[in-house]
Amino acid sequence: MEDLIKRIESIFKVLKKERGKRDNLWIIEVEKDSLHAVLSYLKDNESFKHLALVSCVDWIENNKFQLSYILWSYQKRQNLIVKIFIDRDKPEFKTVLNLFPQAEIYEREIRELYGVSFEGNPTQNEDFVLEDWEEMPPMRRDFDTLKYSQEKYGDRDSEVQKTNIRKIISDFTDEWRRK
Amino acid sequence: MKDNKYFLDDKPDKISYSEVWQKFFNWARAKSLWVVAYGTGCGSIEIPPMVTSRFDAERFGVSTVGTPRQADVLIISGYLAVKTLKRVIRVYEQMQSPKYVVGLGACTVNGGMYYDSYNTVNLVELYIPIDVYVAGCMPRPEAILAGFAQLMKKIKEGRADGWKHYLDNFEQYRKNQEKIIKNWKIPNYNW
Amino acid sequence: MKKFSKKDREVKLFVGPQHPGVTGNMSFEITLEGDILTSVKTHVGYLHRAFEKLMERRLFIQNFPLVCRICVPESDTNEENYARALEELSGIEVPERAKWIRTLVLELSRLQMFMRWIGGIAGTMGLSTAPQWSVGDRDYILDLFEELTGGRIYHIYILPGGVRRDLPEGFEERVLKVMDYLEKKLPDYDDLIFENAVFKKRLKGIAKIDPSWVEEIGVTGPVARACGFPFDVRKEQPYEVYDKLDFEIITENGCDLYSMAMVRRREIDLSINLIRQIIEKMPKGDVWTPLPNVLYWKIPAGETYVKSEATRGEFGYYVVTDGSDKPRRVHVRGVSTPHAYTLLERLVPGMNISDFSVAIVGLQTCPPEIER
Amino acid sequence: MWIWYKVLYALIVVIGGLAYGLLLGGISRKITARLQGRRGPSVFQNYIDLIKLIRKRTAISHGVMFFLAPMFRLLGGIGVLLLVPIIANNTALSNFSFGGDLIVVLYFMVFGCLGMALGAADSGHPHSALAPTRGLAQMAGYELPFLLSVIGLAIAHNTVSLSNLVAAQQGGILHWNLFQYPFLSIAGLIAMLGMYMAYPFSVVMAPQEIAVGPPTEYSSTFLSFMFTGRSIFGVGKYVLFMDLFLGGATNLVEAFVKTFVLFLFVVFISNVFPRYRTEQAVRFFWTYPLVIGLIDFIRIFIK
Amino acid sequence: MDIKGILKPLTAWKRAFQPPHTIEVPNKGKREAAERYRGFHYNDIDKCIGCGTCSAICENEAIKMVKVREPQKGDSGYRPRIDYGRCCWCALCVDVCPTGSLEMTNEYVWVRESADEFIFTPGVDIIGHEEKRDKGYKKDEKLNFLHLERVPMRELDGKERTKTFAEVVLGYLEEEARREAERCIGCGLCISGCPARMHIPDYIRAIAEGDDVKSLNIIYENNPMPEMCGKVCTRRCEFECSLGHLGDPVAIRWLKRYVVEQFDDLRKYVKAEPQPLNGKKIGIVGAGPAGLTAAYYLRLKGYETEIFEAAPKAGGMTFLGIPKYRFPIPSLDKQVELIESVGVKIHYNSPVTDKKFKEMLEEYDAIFIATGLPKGMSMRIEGENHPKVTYAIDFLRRVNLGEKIRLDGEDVVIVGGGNVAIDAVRVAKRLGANSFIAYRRRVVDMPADEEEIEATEHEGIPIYTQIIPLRVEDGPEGKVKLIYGKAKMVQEKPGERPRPVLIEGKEYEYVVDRIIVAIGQQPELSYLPEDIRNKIEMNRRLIKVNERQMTSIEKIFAGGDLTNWTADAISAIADGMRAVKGIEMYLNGEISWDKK
Repeated sequence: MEDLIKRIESIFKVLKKERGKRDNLWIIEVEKDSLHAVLSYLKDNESFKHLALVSCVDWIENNKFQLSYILWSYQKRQNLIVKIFIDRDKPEFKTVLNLFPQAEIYEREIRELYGVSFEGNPTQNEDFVLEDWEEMPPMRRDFDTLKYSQEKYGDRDSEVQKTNIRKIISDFTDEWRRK
Repeated sequence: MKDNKYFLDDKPDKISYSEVWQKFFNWARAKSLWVVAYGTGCGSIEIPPMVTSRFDAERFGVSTVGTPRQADVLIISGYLAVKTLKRVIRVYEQMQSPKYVVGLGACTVNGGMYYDSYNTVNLVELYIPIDVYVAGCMPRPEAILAGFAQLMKKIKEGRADGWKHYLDNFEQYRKNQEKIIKNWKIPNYNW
Repeated sequence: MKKFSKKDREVKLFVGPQHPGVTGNMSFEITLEGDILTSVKTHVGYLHRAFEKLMERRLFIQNFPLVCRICVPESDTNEENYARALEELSGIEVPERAKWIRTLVLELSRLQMFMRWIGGIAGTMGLSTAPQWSVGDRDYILDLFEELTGGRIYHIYILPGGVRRDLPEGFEERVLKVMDYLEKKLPDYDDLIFENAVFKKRLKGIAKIDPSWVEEIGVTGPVARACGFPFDVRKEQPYEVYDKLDFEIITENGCDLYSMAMVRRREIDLSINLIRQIIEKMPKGDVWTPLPNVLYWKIPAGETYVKSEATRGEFGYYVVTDGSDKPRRVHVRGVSTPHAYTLLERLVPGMNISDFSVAIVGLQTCPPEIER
Repeated sequence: MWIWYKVLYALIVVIGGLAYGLLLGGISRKITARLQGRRGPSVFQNYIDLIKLIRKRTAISHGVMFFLAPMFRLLGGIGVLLLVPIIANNTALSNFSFGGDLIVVLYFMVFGCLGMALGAADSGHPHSALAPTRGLAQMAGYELPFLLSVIGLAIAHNTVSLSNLVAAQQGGILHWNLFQYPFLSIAGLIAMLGMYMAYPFSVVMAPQEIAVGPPTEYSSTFLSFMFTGRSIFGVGKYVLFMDLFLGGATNLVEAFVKTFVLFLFVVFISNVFPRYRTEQAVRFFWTYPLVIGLIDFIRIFIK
Repeated sequence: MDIKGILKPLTAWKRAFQPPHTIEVPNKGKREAAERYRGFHYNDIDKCIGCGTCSAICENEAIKMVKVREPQKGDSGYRPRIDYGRCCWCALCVDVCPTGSLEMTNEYVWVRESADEFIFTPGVDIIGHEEKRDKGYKKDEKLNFLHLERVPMRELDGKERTKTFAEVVLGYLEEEARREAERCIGCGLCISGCPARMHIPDYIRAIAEGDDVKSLNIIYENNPMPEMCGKVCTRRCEFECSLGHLGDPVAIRWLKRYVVEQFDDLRKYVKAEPQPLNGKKIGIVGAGPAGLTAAYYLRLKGYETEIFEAAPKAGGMTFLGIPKYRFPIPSLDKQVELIESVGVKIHYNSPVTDKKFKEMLEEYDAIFIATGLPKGMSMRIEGENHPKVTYAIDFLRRVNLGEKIRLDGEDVVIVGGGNVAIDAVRVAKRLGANSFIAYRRRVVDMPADEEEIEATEHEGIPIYTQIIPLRVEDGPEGKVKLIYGKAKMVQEKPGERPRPVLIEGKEYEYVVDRIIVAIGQQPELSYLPEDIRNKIEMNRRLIKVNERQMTSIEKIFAGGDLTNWTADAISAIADGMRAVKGIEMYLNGEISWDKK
């Protein structure tokens, strides 16, 4: 597997490589623009034919979205996660539909839940799981689902708040601690 | 076709007949509950065991039918996603009175474990009237059967009037429903 | 005279979400020409509970009641996957016996899922006796689960560091008793279903998959194995103690629904066999490595992708942690996502409407895991 | 004056037929339950279902045909039941059988189904609209072997009167058409399975494929009419087949036993087979029963 | 044609002759769920301490705590109220319950017609499954989320330590401390035990997360003498620790000690920024824990504080009374340095006289007296004035002030069973004596810390119990005789502490070189001017104060052992904290003696 990483490194610029916590998992980070070439190379030359998942992670602190492409090679029995970072303010990327047909649905999901649009994916704007959604894409870290839920759907038992036993304990006798 | 705002053209009126007949029919209704086969949530996982050989709900006249038109009972099996809620309301309104709703599991009562989810409603009773609640997550088939027993008792005593309540407070219910469901036009991929 | 175009002859039909032929709460928008389907569009979202969002709000341990609900009928795979991901990221070791118990639970879970599937596939063709039998017999496995874990459907039994409780006394014998019972009943199922002339006639040659699609669109599980591809995560990348068990990957070569059915039928035998092996070989010992204080448990930053073989294929968890006490991102690879979308779209043109619900049950699409 | 007695008897027959039909339905559910390893509902469950359905309110309207269809169905059922002699030559129970009753019965049988089809098509539900096309296709399937066997028997016995057919079969069990013309009977009985929409030929009411078929949109009172019609129709058909193949009946007990046997036959087959696809069902009818029936048919011609 | 395929299914009818396997519920009885079934909750509300851990681990916020009874020490009085509209029956709450009071029965039927009936407080609302709790999901002893075993503390060997005054307890290493701190579940019940209401869970959490500086600063929020507390505190918090119900309580004291020990110079790390002086002056008598606390926090709030101390060092009884093997001098100095560094003035060796006190009344805006209990209590028996009889407090003071005392080979009896008695006996042992304890009650009744009692065992110090001293007589060879009688324990009312009653008639004697009396102490108030001394309201031998530490005399606040029956350092610190608040309010005019 290390050979493979070396081979990739010799062709493409690998920004970061990391061995996973188990033997057959490697994580590499590549440049956004070379992703298609890397995936294409991996698929055609290195037998990474099975795209298990396309995932998105919101790193709101760095103002980035991470896109992860999880590949599996049946021959090598190896998992490889190829990840890139894209700008959170301009969430756009190009589709990998031409390489992996099943990416269509994963990309549609990311489009809906994170608002990352994939140029070249014809069905990305269709509803996936939501209907008539008007707020910001819900899986973004800055979307407060609890607040949204309570405002919209109500709560039967809102008058009893979750009690902080700590506070009760420190309050219950000693007046002097209270302001 | 005129653009119906609601799924129903107008609200159906109520039935009234004499008390003895009422009792007789209530008895028949209690003994013959047809459940619409609509698994709205994960509670539907315990419906198959309930209607199959191990627990055999048919002993009590509880059987499943494939269409809401013929059904008497709608089981809200757990959480309702917003998208499902719309269909559930439609299914409920397609059902013919008298009709009953059984709420399974914690999610129907107060949101259950999805209380903070942006896509599931918390208090189902705001949108459709529920006659009997069964606690559990998910309730065992025995508990669901106990729920049905309670529903039967309620029907026999003539107290199962959630559907009347729905008709009486139709505007209120509709207001609640509209608060959540933005687009009341039937989407083109639904019948 | 006006000539009818193809478009005029097409009927749009909506199957589901409230439809007796659809497994779970999902819907299909199908286009019909006469009795023949020309295209399909899958719609999910009726069960979307925003699990991944909720998991980002909860502690690692608090996620376990959630993950087991991701694929409702097969909760243990989820628990095991997530637990294994956390173990990998935090470096917790699992005692040997716990691994064996986990494998036992996983196999029991697969077994009950297959039993349920028998009911599904026969039920969609109107053979109502089969679901009555198989779901009833499946209940004995659920009884075992209840005894072992305290819950029938949602077990919350596999936690990082092992399993929650040791086997109760005499549990092994009771498992074997249920296995004996099932083995006694399985010939009846063969007679009734798998050797039934009508059953064969309905399934043979239906939903014919081109074997080249398997690698192309990432088909896994019994669907891939029905096309002769020996893809089984249990062998490919053995987890828990599958490397210590003796078994062969089951394949068939028909590429159609009947082959898929037969793969699953043989998987039942395999599962029973594996369960017997596990009980025979299970060592004694601890079942639990104490976790750090679960209320404040933090896992160092990292990411991993773990997978296991669910009844439907490769079930994967992509977990990203950032060093806090909550996961940064958990993305579940629902097995049936490519099956219900890409594969189904390719299979449907030319299919008879009667076969449609058989096909979706045959592919074993599971909406909750697609939308989560 | 006799006509009023006739009407009275007819009423008794219809009500009795309904009661018997519902009971058979209940027994069927019980037997099925037993096969499936469970207790099953009470045998009187169908009565309760019917009572409930009558007093359910309906708030749907899909036009006149939609309302008329259950009536057609009911009428078809009553027509069949009233035309076939339950006990031939019995004043009360020979019903309205007359010289050419076989032809009229065939007509009524189609009439009920057609009414159903019209109603279903009118209900505006795409699934129930699909059902009649399947139903008609299947009817075309089973009518062929059925007609073959009926015509064969008519030619063989040289009559189109059911009473005469029954009379021709008297004189011992071997005189029954079942044993006289076994191949024709097999064709007829297989066609009967199709007629009862029993599995594996239940392509019309295929819950997993097209919702529940024609009655998808029907509910409450209309459904109860359909329900009633189906029960009466069912009993009528059993009686018809009893008259055709099992030598009719000379008393009520015999009639019960024979129809019950036929009923058991349907239950016996339908519970252990899944459903054919429509074209498979049609193909089946047009091959095996037809070929089998033709053997006897040719034999009759040669004779 | 597939004849076999057509005939085979028909053989399925053989199943029709097997009896149905339907379970006839609910019409024919009820099916019991499995032994481990996770059914409805049961809570033993007497066992429950209302720690709220179940509420904390519940991912659905299904468990909220509601008030069921009045709070008391170690029990918040709140009990879990479970919302079955939220619960998912995962039983994490059962596995995390520190007392084991929360269980699940195997009952599973709960059908209601109204959605509002799904909220209940187990143990308070009776729903009918309470009796049947023998089955169901119970806490497993081994497999739960709690870490019940304490990380053992390293100590000097028992024989080794009797020879020196080196510290006996060695303190946690970093890894041990993290591991120990990790055990805390953060419920906060310990706070109810701590008189000073320290933010215990917060600083323990900070330790577990490896942030010692944060932890130190949290500690300094309401305790200016943490190292002293970390070493000699009576650690009443640990008795309330919720983990103590099933296992060992978290070693809160050792953890505090660990944190402070990490820093050689506290001044660099503690963020103590005194506010600019506001012109008000506070005089404090006695530099014990109470005085130091009051001075420190008042100074931080901008008051000018001055302390008058008779001894050459600050620390009061912690300096004079506590043996150095428990609390070494450098530790004390470190803390006093910090207190002085914020601007507290301490006048050493300057005992206050009545004249001086009068001047102080003029000079200062408020006076806080915390002079403690410097005098030993007498046994009130014949011959007590014998020269060989000393009071433990005097004995310890002399040792601590550096007087060279050797008791090699002497037999010494210590009368009493408190911490002071044990300190004295251990000090005597270290000075070479064969010391032992004679106590009126049984060992279990001893007011001293269990740990201290254990330490005496390690050090080979015998404890003789049920001994009632009768009189002291001259013994042979310059020795002294303690005549005593045996006692029997009488419990008058159930639940009451048994009382020792003398068994009349028989008398025994100890012939020893020295008798040390450690049965209590009393205050020394001679420095107060006579009019004040007469006027001041007393509570038996102590000064009576209200909840703001106000005495009956205007401007005079009091605290520490002088007002406090518990007589330990942490209570004194708490008094100091209270006095700070009281003085501040008094000077701001929020309270006054008129309204008192």
